[in-house]
Amino acid sequence: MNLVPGEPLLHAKSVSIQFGGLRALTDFNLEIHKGDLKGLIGPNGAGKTTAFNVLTGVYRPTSGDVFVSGNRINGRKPHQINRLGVARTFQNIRLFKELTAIDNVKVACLSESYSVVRRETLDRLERGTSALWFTNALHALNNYVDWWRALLLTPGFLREEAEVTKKAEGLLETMGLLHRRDEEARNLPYGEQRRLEIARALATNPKVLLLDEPAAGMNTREKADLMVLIRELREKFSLGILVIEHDMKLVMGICEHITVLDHGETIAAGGPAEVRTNPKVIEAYLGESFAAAHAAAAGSGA
Amino acid sequence: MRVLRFAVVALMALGCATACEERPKTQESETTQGTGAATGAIAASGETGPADANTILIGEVGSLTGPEATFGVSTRNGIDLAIQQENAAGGVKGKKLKVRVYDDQSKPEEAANAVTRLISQDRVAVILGEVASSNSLAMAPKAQAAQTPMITPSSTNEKVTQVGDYIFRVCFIDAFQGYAMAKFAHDTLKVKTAAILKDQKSDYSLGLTKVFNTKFTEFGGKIVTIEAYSKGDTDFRAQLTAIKSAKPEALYIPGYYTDIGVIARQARELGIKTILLGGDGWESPTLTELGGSALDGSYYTNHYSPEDPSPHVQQFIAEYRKVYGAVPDSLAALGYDAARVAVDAMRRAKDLTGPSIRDAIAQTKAFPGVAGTISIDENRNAVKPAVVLKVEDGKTKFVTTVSP
Amino acid sequence: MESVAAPRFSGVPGWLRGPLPILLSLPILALAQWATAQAPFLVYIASIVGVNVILAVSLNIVNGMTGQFSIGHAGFMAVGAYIAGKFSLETKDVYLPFMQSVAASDQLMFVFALLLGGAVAAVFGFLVGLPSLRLKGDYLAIVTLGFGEIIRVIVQNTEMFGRALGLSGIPQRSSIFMVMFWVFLTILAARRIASSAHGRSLLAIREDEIAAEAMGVNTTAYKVRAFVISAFFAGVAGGLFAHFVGIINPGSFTFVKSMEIVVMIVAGGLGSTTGSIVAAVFLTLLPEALRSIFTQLGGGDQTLAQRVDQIRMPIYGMLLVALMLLRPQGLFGTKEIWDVAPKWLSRRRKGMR
Amino acid sequence: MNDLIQHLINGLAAGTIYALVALGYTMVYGVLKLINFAHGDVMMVGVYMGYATAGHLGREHQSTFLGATLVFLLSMAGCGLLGFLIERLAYRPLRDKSRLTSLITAIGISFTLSYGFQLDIGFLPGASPRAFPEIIKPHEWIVIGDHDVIIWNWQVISFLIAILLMLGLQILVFRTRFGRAMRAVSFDHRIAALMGIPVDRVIAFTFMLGSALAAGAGILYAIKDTAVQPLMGLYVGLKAFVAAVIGGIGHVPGAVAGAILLGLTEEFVVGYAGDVLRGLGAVLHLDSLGVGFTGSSWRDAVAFGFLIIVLLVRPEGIFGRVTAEKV
Repeated sequence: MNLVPGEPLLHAKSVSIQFGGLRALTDFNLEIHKGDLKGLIGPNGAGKTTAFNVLTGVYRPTSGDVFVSGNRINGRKPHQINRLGVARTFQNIRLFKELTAIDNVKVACLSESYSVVRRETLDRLERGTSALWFTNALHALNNYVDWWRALLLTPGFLREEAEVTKKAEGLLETMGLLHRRDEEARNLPYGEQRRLEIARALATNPKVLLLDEPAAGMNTREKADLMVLIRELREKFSLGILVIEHDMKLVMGICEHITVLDHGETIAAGGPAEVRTNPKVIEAYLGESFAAAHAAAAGSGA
Repeated sequence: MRVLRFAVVALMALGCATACEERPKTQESETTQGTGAATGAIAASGETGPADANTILIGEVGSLTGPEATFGVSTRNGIDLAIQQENAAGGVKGKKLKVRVYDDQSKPEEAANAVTRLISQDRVAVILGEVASSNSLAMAPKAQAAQTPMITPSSTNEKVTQVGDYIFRVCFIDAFQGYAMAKFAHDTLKVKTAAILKDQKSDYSLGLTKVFNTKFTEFGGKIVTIEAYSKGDTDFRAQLTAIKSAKPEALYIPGYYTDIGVIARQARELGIKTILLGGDGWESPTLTELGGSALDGSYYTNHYSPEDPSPHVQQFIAEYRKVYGAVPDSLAALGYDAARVAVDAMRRAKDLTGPSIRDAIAQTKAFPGVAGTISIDENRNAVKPAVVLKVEDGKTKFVTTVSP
Repeated sequence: MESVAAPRFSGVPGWLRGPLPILLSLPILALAQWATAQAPFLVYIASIVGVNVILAVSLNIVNGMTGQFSIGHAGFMAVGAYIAGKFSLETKDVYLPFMQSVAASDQLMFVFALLLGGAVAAVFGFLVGLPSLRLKGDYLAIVTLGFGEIIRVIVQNTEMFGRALGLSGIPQRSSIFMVMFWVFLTILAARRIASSAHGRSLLAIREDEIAAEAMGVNTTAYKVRAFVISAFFAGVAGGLFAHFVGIINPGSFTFVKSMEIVVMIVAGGLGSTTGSIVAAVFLTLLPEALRSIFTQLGGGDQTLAQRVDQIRMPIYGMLLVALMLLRPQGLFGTKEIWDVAPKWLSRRRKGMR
Repeated sequence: MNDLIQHLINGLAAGTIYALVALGYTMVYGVLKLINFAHGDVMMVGVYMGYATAGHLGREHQSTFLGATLVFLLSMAGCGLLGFLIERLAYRPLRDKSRLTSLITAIGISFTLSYGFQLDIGFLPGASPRAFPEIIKPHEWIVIGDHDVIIWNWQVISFLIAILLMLGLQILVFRTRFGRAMRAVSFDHRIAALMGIPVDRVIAFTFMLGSALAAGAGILYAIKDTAVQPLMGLYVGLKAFVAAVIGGIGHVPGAVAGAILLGLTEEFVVGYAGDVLRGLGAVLHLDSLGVGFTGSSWRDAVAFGFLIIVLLVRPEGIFGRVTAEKV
């Protein structure tokens, strides 16, 4: 489904990860290009979230490589990977609970403030050199200067703060959360918390967005809204999106390409129709007892 | 808005502090009890500030609570006794004496706090205190700056009186005590080799160690090893084992009584049979309770001995016993001496201003203190002998006097 | 944030907004200095309160805002006190010829000593912050405690720092102006950092480290920096302390001192700067107040008043337990005083923290 | 050579005490994931209980077998009760709050006990140290050379008691139903509760056991070092904690190994580090700074230096296992 030619934004090349004796992920391959909307499914414990954690740098792969826009990111820290353009949400919502909605988004906007060395310069350096300590030092320099700007309330600092606030408000508006601007995150209803997490992820200016069960706990109506929203986001921010989801209907409804995991192994990959009819998937994902029922449902749906 | 808020906070802080100033805290020591009903009433009302025209205020700072409370309490008892006696003898220049005492919990910052209070709130004529040199060192610059004479009863670190010409002491300095023990060990005990176990948390212990080390070597002895512990440790075996292998004839432990007993027991347990030597930090009734028979045959230097046959010493002991029901320790004796030197100076001074009293204290010569005859030298230190005591069967015995 | 509050300050030109509070504070502080010239005892108490406020507010940056748990703050204070004190001792007689008077020269040297003390403490803060790269929660707490103790042992074994006796005769250059000025600076810095991108990152780390990391926050670097700035102000507090007490020794910077500061910020509410201030002021003055109350009540019997400081420590302990059981968030929680104060005090300030 | 033997004996003796205290730390950490900061102070209270018991027994009874046993049992029972109360009143209400809350509470309890016992109001003993009665009458057991090395009867007895207590604990944890319940609670107390394990009771009992163990350790400690004072628990507690972390916290044999390692390290630092430091100092010209070279003066720094190195190099301890945080 490589609609856009060229380098993939996110590329996992035969990635495996092992915890002690447990193989949590085996020979995992995935490419995400600009404009892609892909799905990652599988039964509980299949290794979906593990795959996410490898892609975002929480875990380091035991073998295989992960590339973000052509940079090998094995062993890089999550925040570095985030800066390269990969943002995510979490299965069990991980908002900054005691911060307000807008502050949650503003935290993620932080990468905007680059006072001494410009972001582009840093990015270029990081790509070009293996001497990460040097770029780290430059980051630190930026931050220490930021302190002083914050302490002295320099005009530049105030302007930046205003810009950040504006950007955050814009994102809240996009996600329909502007009315919750000053509400503490923990006080938001569940569905809104999920959307706030997406807003927060978007604030980091990602090229690829990884959504971990964004529809969990939502009712049918909310799910329908979410499907529309995800499509919109892809257009508006020209993203590549990868979704983990349990709800087959949602996944089949929006994803153009689906990867199915079971016990860490990729058992199928392809378009929704292809995956839906794959007997291996039906057996592994739903268990044999449900296979028949599902086949019937699929048949009637088609 | 933000500015305003900070201003409010700042003012609040200031307001709290001011309120505190208006309700100062005092601790009156009821030394005038029974002799002056009027002053007693003032004390009872907890009133502070300068005394009325008929009383002279003497300030005292001591550690009355906390781990070193026994030192502070003994000193205070000695001072109180002296002031009672002086009041009974007619006071100074027709005025009664009163002591105002503040607790410093053995902390320099609290000692500085207390002395500031004494000078600026109570406007005392003379300051007495502290026992620990570090606390006295916190007090001395404040007293010096305010030109209020200060006499420390028992701070033995030489730096204390070097702060300025208003700071005096009525005890000998570390250097002399170390010298005295070195001399006694070498000349009387005929010891050729010695080891030292010092308390690295205490400047007092380090001071004695330094002097004992140099003097003992000068006399021709040999220091075979120096080991260290920290006040409050309970296991000294590692150090003692190292000392044992150095095979000294004597072991000098210039520490506080709280640790000495345990050290002695563990030394005996390890089979160390050398003579144990110590300094005035050993002085306490609980020393032998903690050390038991392990301490028998040990020697330590001290400021005074209750066995001193001089009539004025025996009279002091009798009176002290009458009031407090115990034999005074050396800290009580030094407190008593410090107070009496101060009163004597005030009597001789032409008026009760700081400089006059200072001059009078500086001229103190051959004053008959219970802890030795006191002459103040040009460095404002007392020149006086040290006594050597021996521990035997849980009791201390006077052995000899070492003169400077 | 600032920009949101902008309309209120619309009359103030942008370049002035940063230094304005500091400029405004100067005459107030000068007034305070003038008013207390004849009250050395008041100055002394206010200085102690001030130092404790600086310590509490600075520790709150690590413990409250960043959610790390440091219990070795007295160690940084010790570093600042010893470095600043040693510097002042060594340069006691140095006169800067370009200053107009000896007093002015001394004050400049004093400021320099404080900055030096703070800077060295900040370096130590960096070193102590490094383990926080790998350690979390209670482990980090123990390591900070260990660092504090190690600093004490090093000082105790170094002749240059006077060993057990410490440094004495440090010139007494401190004044209420200087102490309160630094108190003010510390609070200002804490508040302004809290409402900057920097502070938001720290809060994010406190709330959820993994999420913060995933949102591009370099959590390790931010944690270390929180330690650095916190240690800097603790060092300055130590320097101030050295210059009004006049003597410092290892006994003033023990574990107990660290715990006193922890009690302050826990009581005030971890994460609340104003809470720390209120608790620091209250807990510093409490023993003094208790002492006078007991004296008034006790009449001739002084034992209770004398015991105040002895009783204080177990009471602190029980206070901690009671707080955790009844109000674990402390006085103000993570909020500031105007967030919890009645409406008439704060008409806006939502989302401002 | 005799030196070395003596240092070994000293180090082992200190290590054994650390081990017993560390076991309590490790057990409580195991079931609650809480650093029970007050553990050392509970030990101190136990020693005072023993002191009081021995005092009541009087001189002639306290050093009989029965008397000594009574001292041990009463103070262990008393401390068990104290541990129960602390858990019930202070920790249980906070079990589901953040771990920091419990840590602060633990520090609070530690302060209350160690400073409360420095008061001399009512039954509280006051700050000055007391001599602990000789409940085991000392006599020399083995003598090497001309009293070059002496091994005393109480050293051997203490060592045996310590070993017995450790073995008992090991059996309890790994061979009994209760031990299985403990391990289940340690794994995840919420799931354990769902499996029908009386979590509250298991935790309470673990606390009592740890506290009783601390009391036993405390009495042995007091026999060894002959004095009792209110702050004794603070440092022993900290060092035992360090030992537990070095061994891998939550790991029973690890705690013992860590403790003995720490005891020996401290001992040898005092015994021999002086020479090493002096050599280093001469090379690095540290004497110009006036740094002291007495090995013993660095002992307090050793435990913490050790701890920091272990935590940085191997945060899970020597025997601990790595646990990944679930995202």
